[in-house]
Amino acid sequence: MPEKLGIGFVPSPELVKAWDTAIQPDGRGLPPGKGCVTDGQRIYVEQCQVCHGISGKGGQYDVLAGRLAENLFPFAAESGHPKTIGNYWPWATTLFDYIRRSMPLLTPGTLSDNDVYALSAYLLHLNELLPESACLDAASLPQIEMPANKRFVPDNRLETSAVR
Amino acid sequence: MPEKLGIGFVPSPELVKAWDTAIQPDGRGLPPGKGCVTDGQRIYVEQCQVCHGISGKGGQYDVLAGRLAENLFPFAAESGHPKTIGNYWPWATTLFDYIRRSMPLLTPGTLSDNDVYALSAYLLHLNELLPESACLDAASLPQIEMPANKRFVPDNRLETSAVR
Amino acid sequence: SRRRFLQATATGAGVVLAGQKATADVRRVGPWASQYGERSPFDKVNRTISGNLQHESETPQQALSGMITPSSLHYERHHAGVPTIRPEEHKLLIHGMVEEPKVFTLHDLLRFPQASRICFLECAGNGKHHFKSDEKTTPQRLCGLISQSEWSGVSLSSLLREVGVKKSGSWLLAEGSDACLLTRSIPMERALDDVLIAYAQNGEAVRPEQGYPLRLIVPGCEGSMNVKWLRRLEVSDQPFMTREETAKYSDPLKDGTVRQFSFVMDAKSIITQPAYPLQIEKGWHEIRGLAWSGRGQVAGVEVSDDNGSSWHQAQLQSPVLDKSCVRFGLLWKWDGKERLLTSRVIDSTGYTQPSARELIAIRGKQSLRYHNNTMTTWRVQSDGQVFYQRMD
Amino acid sequence: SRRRFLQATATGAGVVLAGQKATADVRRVGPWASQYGERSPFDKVNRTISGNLQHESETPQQALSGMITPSSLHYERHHAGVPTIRPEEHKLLIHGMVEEPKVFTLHDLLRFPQASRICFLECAGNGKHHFKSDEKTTPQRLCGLISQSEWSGVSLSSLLREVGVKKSGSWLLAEGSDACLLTRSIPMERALDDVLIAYAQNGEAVRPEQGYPLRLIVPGCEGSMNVKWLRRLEVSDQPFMTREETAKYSDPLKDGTVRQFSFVMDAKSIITQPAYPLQIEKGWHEIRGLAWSGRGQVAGVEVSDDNGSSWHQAQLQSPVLDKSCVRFGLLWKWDGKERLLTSRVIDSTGYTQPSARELIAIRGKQSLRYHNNTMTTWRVQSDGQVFYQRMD
Ligand code: HEC
Ligand code: HEC
Ligand SMILES: [Ca+2]
Ligand SMILES: [Ca+2]
Ligand SMILES: [Ca+2]
Ligand SMILES: [Ca+2]
Ligand SMILES: [Ca+2]
Ligand SMILES: [Ca+2]
Ligand SMILES: [Co+2]
Ligand SMILES: [Co+2]
Repeated sequence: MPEKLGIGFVPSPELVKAWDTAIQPDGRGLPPGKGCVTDGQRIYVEQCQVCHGISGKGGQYDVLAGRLAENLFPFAAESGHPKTIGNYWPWATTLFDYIRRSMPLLTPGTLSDNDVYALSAYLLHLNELLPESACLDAASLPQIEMPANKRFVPDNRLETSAVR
Repeated sequence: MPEKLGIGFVPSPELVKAWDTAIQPDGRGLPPGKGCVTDGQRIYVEQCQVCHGISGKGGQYDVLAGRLAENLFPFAAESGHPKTIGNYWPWATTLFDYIRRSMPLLTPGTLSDNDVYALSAYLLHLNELLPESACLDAASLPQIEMPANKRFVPDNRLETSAVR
Repeated sequence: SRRRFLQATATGAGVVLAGQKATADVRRVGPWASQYGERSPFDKVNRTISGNLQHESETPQQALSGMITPSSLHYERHHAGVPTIRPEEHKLLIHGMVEEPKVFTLHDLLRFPQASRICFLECAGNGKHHFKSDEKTTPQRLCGLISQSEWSGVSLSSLLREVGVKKSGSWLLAEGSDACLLTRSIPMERALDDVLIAYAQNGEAVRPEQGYPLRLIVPGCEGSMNVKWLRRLEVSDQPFMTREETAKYSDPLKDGTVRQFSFVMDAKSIITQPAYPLQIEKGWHEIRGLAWSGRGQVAGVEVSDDNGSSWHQAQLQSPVLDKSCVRFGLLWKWDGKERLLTSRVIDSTGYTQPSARELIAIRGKQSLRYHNNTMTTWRVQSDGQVFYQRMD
Repeated sequence: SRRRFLQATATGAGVVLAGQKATADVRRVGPWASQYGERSPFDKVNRTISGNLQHESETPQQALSGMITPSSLHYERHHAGVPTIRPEEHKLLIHGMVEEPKVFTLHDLLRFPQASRICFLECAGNGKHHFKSDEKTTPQRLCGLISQSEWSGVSLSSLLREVGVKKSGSWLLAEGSDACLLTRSIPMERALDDVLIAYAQNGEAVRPEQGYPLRLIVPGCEGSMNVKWLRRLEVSDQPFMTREETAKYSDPLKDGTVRQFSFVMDAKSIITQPAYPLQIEKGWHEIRGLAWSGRGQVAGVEVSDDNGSSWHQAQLQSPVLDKSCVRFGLLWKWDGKERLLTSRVIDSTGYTQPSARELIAIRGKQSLRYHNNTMTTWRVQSDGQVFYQRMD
């Protein structure tokens, strides 16, 4: 088989730009723009609360807010503790990436990048990770230290045939 | 695995009798009854001719009658020679068995055993294998010598990897 | 198609610049889960119905991939149409030269050990259009009467043990419950080997046109041996000489004999792509096709682009199974010159697929109405159009 | 059912004495061939739809045979429903840390060498109902999120060679074109191994709910890695930490860590028959079920009818393939006493499926919302009724 078959086309720069939207944990991919907690709260109440509840709790779908004491991480053994952004998510960049690509559930793609910064800021605020006065942009979002980050470890099962 | 699992039922004699209708080349399976060429002609004209043509030729479906000279058997190489009962079928019992189970095409199962004897006799007559006065029953049908019978040989391909 | 692609990009096709207001990129959720899925409305690949009674349908080989044929596209050959059978009323009777005749319901059969195997079924008449077709003929038409499924059910040998075959029992009659009560004789040696009473096809119940609820599966053997809507097996001491093994499916030979019970399907292969009606562009392509043998396993497939002067070993997709179809492929660069593409298969017994001329010389052209396993050739014209090339 | 059988015979059911007038035995021909077949109207086996958005459907394991799941019954898990995609508009973009980004149409992909493989797909959440279900629970509910198809398409490695992955490229992002643009990261080592870009499922085009027209197939890895409606692959030097590999599909462990990228599905098996809601009679049965491992091949399956005190080696149907489901069976005589039936699989790496108690002790019960591969137990009561027996 030759190195290359010469099948397929070089994509237009427009196509790559339109689709190249994934955000990486170091912040690569984050767009220009900015959004603040207070704007985020307004958008959240309008567009998200119906599914995720007041202040990110008690909605029909995923619980988004809630912290636990620093040394509490009961998710393996006990039930009744929802995993939230504040107590379980390892990276803040995931929040921007996921909201922009997937939310609101029925009309993803309707939020502007500023809206997404604002919603990310508000949800981080609800999780006690940002003050009410905070704003976020491409520089500041990746800086946020997520409480659960240190807990994430790569898969270690395949090193052995024992059950892990 | 044990010899028998004891699954399934012994069939009722009625079921076996109703289904045990296949005819073997030595005549086993042939039912009581009798039918003659002249009756067969009448039934054929009524029920078969529409598909197989007058006297078993020229219909829309399979050609049933026609002989070739004794030493002519051109079916491998030449086209235009229909295979008929008289020139190709090796056993007369097949005729009874097939007509009773499968014909007439749209209403198989409507013929009486006497009808089937009669139709077999008529088709053999059309193929110059029975005189017009003949009748057939379980004893006489298997006696008929079919011209092509001697030509049939078992598969010999699998003895070799050569193409045969 | 570069042009079409650029157009699609220019006119949007759901794609916009990721700007500050991305509202044009709204994506709406689709329907959620369903009970029994259907194919895409854009997938129009179908069987072609043929025969003066519409009694056959051909599998669209050129549009399929891998080795499993979707059950909905498995070829059909009927002698009296498709019966409607209520599964709770269906019975299988085994009788004749046995110690104890038995009748089995579907419920009974499910209690026996289940066996499954992937194998092809091929109509003895697959290939009957070879010498009658013009250049505008597709793989589907030339070779649409072969398909492959995973069949699951009970080993016939398990059931024969249950009834106890008498010493004299050397042949078996299989009877369907379609309107014509189709019958075929099977040698006992074969019946005790790898024959299945299948109640499932590709995981679910056998499809109606394939014999629902029970089909006899005789791997590697011509389609009509694989009796559909199976209701009865009768053990005897001789073959029954049914119409389908005397008047039909037998092979008149040039020496004036008729070969009978030639039900094992010889090895065959066909290139399914490129083939009529494709038009190809210059450059790299995979020549792909199907190969199988009723005698055993596919050992290798060779492809020629110069009418058989030189042959190139094709890749076989895996797994390669006994009496099972395999998809082969050969990466090939088309230079824009006229080419004659052919494939030939060699099986695990050493049998090599013959050319049309070779088999005609051995058997006679009219004999090949059944059991025509000759090579198929495609002509790639210099404009890239591909046509069927008769070689008789 | 002996009674039902005798009744059916008595009332005729199309059967009459073969007398001189057999007119009651008239059999009418059925419909002839069709373009795209459907299953029998008497076959009512369906997926069960579940989830508060109806975003899942479960494969009816107890009603299926062999190892291929019919495409219409392949389990579903959607995050934004099933998009409607016109095949001629669909494109696959490969970009990022590559020498030359490329976009491929379906027509382009068909020119590459085709690869096919039979492998299972299993949702990481298969088994999430184990510890919440009562005794009236079916195999479909407990284990309906695994199915198996033959997938055909292009090796991802062929496409990556075409674009030229840069030295720094160590991870790959795969993105779907459903409304939520679902994304997952895949290590480059794995991407270059046995990953397929599938355009076909069981021979025909991938089904809409399975990703029509393109699905990424990562054999042995959790369902959501096998990105449906695939439109984009981006090469990078680190994982993207998408929501589906951080907030979801990760495993919190008892030591306070979270195991991430645990996408290889550990070995699992389940008895699918006898199971709730069957009632069995005394005598011989085949205990049947499914076994698989994302780590490699199934090496063996053992079955116990006494709650794990003794184990019996089950038969495996063939072929047994890498990262592929296999149906197992054990012939078993039920004596009318209460029995606890369990199965466990051992794979080619030596990994043995754990009991519920064992895995709970190692990982914690709440962790097993994902990646619960524990054994399943069925209780056969003395009246023959079979119930699910929770073992946590
Ligand atoms: C109509 C219902 C609905 C609306 C409106 C909605 N969401 Fe969601 N959201 C969901 C559902 C359902 C999920 C889980 C989806 C899945 O798992 O695929 C979800 C998941 C999420 C998650 C991930 C939670 C986790 O733990 O993984 C975030 C973050 C989120 N939504 C934020 C938002 C924001 C911000 C908005 C408003 C801009 C919003 N959602 C509007 C239904 C909704
Ligand atoms: C409506 C059309 C139709 C009618 C009526 C009909 N046939 Fe046929 N017959 C056919 C067809 C079609 C076939 C071929 C069936 C097949 O190959 O499965 C056939 C096949 C046969 C054959 C086998 C021919 C061969 O060479 O293999 C015989 C014998 C036969 N018919 C006899 C009869 C008799 C006797 C009757 C009347 C009692 C009859 N047919 C009525 C359509 C008909
Ligand atoms: Ca990027
Ligand atoms: Ca949550
Ligand atoms: Ca008999
Ligand atoms: Ca004829
Ligand atoms: Ca092309
Ligand atoms: Ca039972
Ligand atoms: Co060459
Ligand atoms: Co025991």
